Amino acid sequence: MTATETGVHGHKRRFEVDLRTALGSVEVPSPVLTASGCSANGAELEPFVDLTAIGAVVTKSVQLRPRSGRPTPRMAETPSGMLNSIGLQGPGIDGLLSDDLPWLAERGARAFVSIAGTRVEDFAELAQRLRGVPGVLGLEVNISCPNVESRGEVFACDPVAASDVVSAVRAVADPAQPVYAKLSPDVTDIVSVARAVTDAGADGLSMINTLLGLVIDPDTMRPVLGGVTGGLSGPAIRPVALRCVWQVHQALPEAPILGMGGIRSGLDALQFVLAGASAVSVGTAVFNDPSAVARVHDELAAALAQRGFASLREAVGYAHR
Amino acid sequence: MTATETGVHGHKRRFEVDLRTALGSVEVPSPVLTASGCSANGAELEPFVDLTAIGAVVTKSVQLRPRSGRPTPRMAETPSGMLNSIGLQGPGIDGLLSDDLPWLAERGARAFVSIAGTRVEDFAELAQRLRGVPGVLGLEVNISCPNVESRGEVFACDPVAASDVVSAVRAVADPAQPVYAKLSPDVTDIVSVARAVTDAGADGLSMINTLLGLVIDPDTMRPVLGGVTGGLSGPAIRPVALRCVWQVHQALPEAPILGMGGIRSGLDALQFVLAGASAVSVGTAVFNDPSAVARVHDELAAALAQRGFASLREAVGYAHR
Amino acid sequence: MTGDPAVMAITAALLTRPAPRAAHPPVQRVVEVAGRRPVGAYVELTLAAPEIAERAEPGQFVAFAVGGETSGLLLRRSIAIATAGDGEVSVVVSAAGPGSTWLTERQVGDTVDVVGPLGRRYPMPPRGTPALVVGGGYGSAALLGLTAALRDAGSPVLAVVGAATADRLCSVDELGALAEVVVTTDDGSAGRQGWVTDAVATVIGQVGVVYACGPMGMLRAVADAATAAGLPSYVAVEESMACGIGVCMTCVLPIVGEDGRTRFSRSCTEGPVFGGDRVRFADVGALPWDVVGADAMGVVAP
Amino acid sequence: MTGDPAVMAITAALLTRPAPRAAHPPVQRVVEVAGRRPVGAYVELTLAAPEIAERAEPGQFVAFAVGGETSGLLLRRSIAIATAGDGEVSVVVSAAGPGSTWLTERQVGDTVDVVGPLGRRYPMPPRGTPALVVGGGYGSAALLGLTAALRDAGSPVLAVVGAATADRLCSVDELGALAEVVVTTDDGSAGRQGWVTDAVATVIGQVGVVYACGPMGMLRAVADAATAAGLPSYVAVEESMACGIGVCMTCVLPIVGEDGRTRFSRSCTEGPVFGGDRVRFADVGALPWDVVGADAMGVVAP
Ligand SMILES: Cc1cc2nc3c(=O)[nH]c(=O)nc-3n(C[C@H](O)[C@H](O)[C@H](O)COP(=O)(O)OP(=O)(O)OC[C@H]3O[C@@H](n4cnc5c(N)ncnc54)[C@H](O)[C@@H]3O)c2cc1C
Ligand SMILES: Cc1cc2nc3c(=O)[nH]c(=O)nc-3n(C[C@H](O)[C@H](O)[C@H](O)COP(=O)(O)OP(=O)(O)OC[C@H]3O[C@@H](n4cnc5c(N)ncnc54)[C@H](O)[C@@H]3O)c2cc1C
Ligand SMILES: Cc1cc2nc3c(=O)[nH]c(=O)nc-3n(C[C@H](O)[C@H](O)[C@H](O)COP(=O)(O)O)c2cc1C
Ligand SMILES: Cc1cc2nc3c(=O)[nH]c(=O)nc-3n(C[C@H](O)[C@H](O)[C@H](O)COP(=O)(O)O)c2cc1C
Ligand code: FES
Ligand code: FES
Repeated sequence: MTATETGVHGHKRRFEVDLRTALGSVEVPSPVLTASGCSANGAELEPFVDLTAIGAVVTKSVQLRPRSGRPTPRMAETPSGMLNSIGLQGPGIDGLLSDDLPWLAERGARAFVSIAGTRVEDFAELAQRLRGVPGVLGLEVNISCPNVESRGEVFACDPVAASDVVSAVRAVADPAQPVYAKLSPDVTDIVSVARAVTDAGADGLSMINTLLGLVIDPDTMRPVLGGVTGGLSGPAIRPVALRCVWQVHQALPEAPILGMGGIRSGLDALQFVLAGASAVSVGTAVFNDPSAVARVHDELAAALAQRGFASLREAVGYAHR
Repeated sequence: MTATETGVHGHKRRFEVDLRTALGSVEVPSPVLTASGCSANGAELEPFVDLTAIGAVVTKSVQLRPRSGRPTPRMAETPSGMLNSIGLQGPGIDGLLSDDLPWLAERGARAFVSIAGTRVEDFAELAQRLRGVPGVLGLEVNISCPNVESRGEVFACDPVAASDVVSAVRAVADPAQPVYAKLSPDVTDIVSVARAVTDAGADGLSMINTLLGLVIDPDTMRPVLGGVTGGLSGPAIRPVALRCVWQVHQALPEAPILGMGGIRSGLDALQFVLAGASAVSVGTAVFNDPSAVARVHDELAAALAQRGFASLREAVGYAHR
Repeated sequence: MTGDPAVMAITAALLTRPAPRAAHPPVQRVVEVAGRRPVGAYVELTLAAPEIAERAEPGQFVAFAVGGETSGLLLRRSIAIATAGDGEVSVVVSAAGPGSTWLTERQVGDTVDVVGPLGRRYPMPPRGTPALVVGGGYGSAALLGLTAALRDAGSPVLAVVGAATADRLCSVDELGALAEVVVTTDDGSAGRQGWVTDAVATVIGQVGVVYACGPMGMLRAVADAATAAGLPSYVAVEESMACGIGVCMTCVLPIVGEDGRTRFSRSCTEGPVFGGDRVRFADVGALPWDVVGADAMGVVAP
Repeated sequence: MTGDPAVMAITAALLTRPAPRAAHPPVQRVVEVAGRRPVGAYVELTLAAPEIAERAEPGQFVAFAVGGETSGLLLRRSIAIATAGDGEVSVVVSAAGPGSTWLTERQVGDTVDVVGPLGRRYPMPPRGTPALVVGGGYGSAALLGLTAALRDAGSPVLAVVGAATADRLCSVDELGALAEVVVTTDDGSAGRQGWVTDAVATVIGQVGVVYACGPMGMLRAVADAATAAGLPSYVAVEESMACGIGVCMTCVLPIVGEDGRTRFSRSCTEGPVFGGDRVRFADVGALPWDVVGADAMGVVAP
């Protein structure tokens, strides 16, 4: 029962909206998180955002070994968006465990650790290594990676490969750590992938990852990115992301969704919540506004209050009713 | 052999670039066309564009019967793009044959007629009706329509359904009229669809149609569009469109491509040409600039000249070399 | 027009004819802002746009590109023409969202990219017919050209101008120079307290034709009052438009045609002026079964 | 730093230390343009930004949001700080593409959203060390703060300032007040005809440290010349940046670290100032096998 139905819709409320939400079974004080790869491992945001007040820092996808990432150029600006091809540069799980996660834990910031790999066992090993690590609230499984055992087809594009990864991770991961599968929009039927990974034990769904795109440099007359294609993100893709969240919430209303894709303001976040997301990640918008994650939290709180919601939970999926 | 290789790259050339291209086997004086549904059936552009100078008017997808289209609201503006859900409003094939096509033919404008249906036979009947019609240069088969015989799955999302439509159309269409299949980007593997339809006899590929998207109105807290989801178009989707053209040209270098998706300037069109398109359609940009189709032609000509190309043909697919 | 007697009967029941096509095609120009003036809650912009000014007819509109060179707003904003003459066109803009707010921030000397004049004009009544013009909010501005034309054609004009509050009234003085004006505000902050429709009811008996511009709810009430009084009415609608030039089909309304059949008609090129008795206001946003082509959408007659 | 003797040997071969972290974290502010002045082909903007001015150190930069409220340009534009003091920060902007063009169009009184100061500063040499500063194009502006600091620290400063043409020179007079300046232009339209590197070769024997800011090709030539002369050099690079604050990893260059190993280091937070002998210029845009983590990308040692 929402406050709307009790008649306060459209009136400013004096009391605070309850913004608490949960990622799987773990409660967090804010539904607004960073997005993997868009806030590094958190430290750089400290001048701009109170890291303990946001839902969690979703860390850059980590693999087993340190990775250099791809050669530059790694990005191209596009209308209301950008293309990136970083190639998952990072310190590897050892570096994350020894440096980044302790740094976050010391400050009391929650980490939602994104893991990536090119074979099922990689993901499982990463989940194993992250068991019981202080401050690690849960895992986001980035299955938008090429599967070396299947001619490089991306795990997230095949319901079977995607669910293989998720069940392997869920089997070894810390039972206290919820496992979210991060879905790619570049599929004919995202609902079938969502269904497969929830059947495989995913505690929630992160959606969406970037869309595959390309930009050609009119001067060099070659693709701008070293990696030829790259991932499209930012407000440009927001309607696609919202459609994915809508479709999946419609089909699987019980599956918690961490929504993302072009969120820049509280009203953008509200759209994701109304479509069915119980939490959201702010990614590319951080590049435009380093304090975006905190600002979106505040704006979302105000937007919910204005609409007469007493809590975030009441608003989740409201547009379907 | 390009002019670049002969050393004039980067220098302004005094002579004109040869912009002629072909749609299938039919030669046209310009590679810049309208996009289906974005210039109605041409007449409204007359104050702004010389319809005989552009490649062709790609008409609004026509079905057998007149259609009212969907209830309003039918559009939502999005960052650097828009969502539409028109529902193929139109006069039906009788109206097109009696009014619109004769109007275009009288003026000497070329029509590339987009046809749509909900069963294979509809498409075939439309192709049959368009045989030998004066001014009809060819057919674009809009397979981004729900297939009533397959629980509403969109033809373009299934290689088999897509090729069924194309082979039925090719079988009955006027042999002098090239048949282009218009592909949807909302698939896991666009190359497999492209391959299926070319195997089925498509003389070329139009790509891309809109991406499925959704916008929620923060005031009503419901989807903006009457049809809930809609098609995302405009510069926002350009990187996705370019990636599709790139992938398909890479896999099927002999298949002529009519490229589209967010083209707004001559340099945008150039990117599509370099990626492999031998002609382009300008869609949503017309809403921003009614003379966009003619302007893009001029800008593309200048851009090719600046880069030392003597003809459009030399530039097609150049970024792959 | 068909000779079918059933259709003739329906047509005969309507008091209006569809607005005629504009005499001149639109042009697209980059023009300079020659004047800028806040009017209450709105901003009036005057554009140095001779080619648009000389073509414009009362009831037509222009469409502005918004946001400048790097804009992420792709669609033009449609704005009714208030006055046109002496090489200039004026418009009155309300800062509603990002696009119209950007417009209201333009300064004298800035340039804007504008297409116009667009759409169809208000049809004129027989010479000398007493006329009522009804404006809501910034909609009153769009009646200026019409009121002047009516006066020139010998029609005495009564104007009812309303808004929610005094600062959202518009063009009252300019209309006052051409017509007898009644002002209403919802909150009584200017003129009579109440809705324009209340004022309309008291004066409608004195006129032979009614014109309106303003929010859809007001247009509907005015059109209904006119039709009930047996008077023809013409309303300029405001429907969300992607292109403004007739190519996209986003701006349709269910409109009864000359043949008596309802079609989804484009408010940009077949409107924005429609016969008040031809707009099926109750069906806006719906798909009634008797709209031409509804059957192909799977809607069946009840 | 590791004690591995092999690594020590490599490190010892380098003449520079990595630039230290900035003393103060950046802030994000909406600030007013307090001054605007065309300088040749560029525009100098002065911002009323006390919190940035008081934190800024020579070599740092700021990042501007561009295009205004409705902008389709999402990414900030990084611009080097020219001068900082008295509550103001100045920058020199070249209108290259849509974002920088928008910046050059800002007028006094307009507001801009800016984040800074960002990145690391030019390290100072031992007190009194004679220094050479080399600027190319608008890059010369970024040397103003450094040159003043060197002077304050007792270093005599020689400046070589070059550009393609006279109108693309920058900050010549300001540098002239602090240092002995040699000007070069490619076309001879001002100063000596030729490249800055020609002028550098003639004076490098007189200094103990070299600093540079300008296009990558020039930085490489200057760094190579310094290293060949056995001098430490520090260059401020300009690499395409999506965030400017260290969170996106788009701006990396192959940089030799203190441990002698090459990493893809972020030019926004680990730069933009790098030791000239630490930047592997020849490998920019490539993925050499010996970059840390290249093995995991499938690159194998030859
Ligand atoms: C024929 C016509 C004449 C008009 N005349 C005037 C006028 O004289 N003065 C004035 O201030 N406004 C007028 N409007 C309304 C004006 O076009 C909208 O207020 C404006 O487009 C809102 O844009 P926005 O960016 O501020 O708002 P947003 O809400 O951001 O707009 C988003 C999208 O919705 C459309 N939209 C939003 N509100 C409206 C609306 N009320 N009507 C139509 N489309 C809308 C916009 O065009 C845009 O495409 C007129 C509209 C039409 C169709
Ligand atoms: C640390 C640093 C300091 C700089 N200092 C200055 C300065 O003092 N004055 C000045 O005029 N310019 C400076 N630049 C370059 C300036 O950031 C770019 O010229 C500007 O971003 C170009 O943007 P645009 O929109 O005009 O061009 P576009 O070509 O449209 O830019 C598209 C994208 O590419 C990036 N980009 C394009 N050119 C460059 C470039 N040369 N360097 C880095 N990124 C680029 C843009 O940031 C943007 O994300 C600096 C860049 C960096 C990294
Ligand atoms: C520069 C960049 C790097 C990214 N890196 C990762 C990553 O390492 N792992 C991942 O799951 N997603 C990654 N993403 C995707 C984002 O987490 C997010 O899903 C996507 O960008 C859409 O959200 P946005 O539009 O808010 O950015 C990256 C995105 C960007 C722009
Ligand atoms: C309002 C609107 C209507 C459209 N109608 C059709 C249509 O009837 N048939 C079709 O094949 N594509 C249709 N499209 C898709 C365009 O033809 C084009 O494929 C797509 O918009 C991408 O190009 P753009 O970004 O240049 O608009 C429509 C697009 C828009 C915006
Ligand atoms: S607004 Fe495009 S047809 Fe009317
Ligand atoms: S620009 Fe984002 S990390 Fe350097």
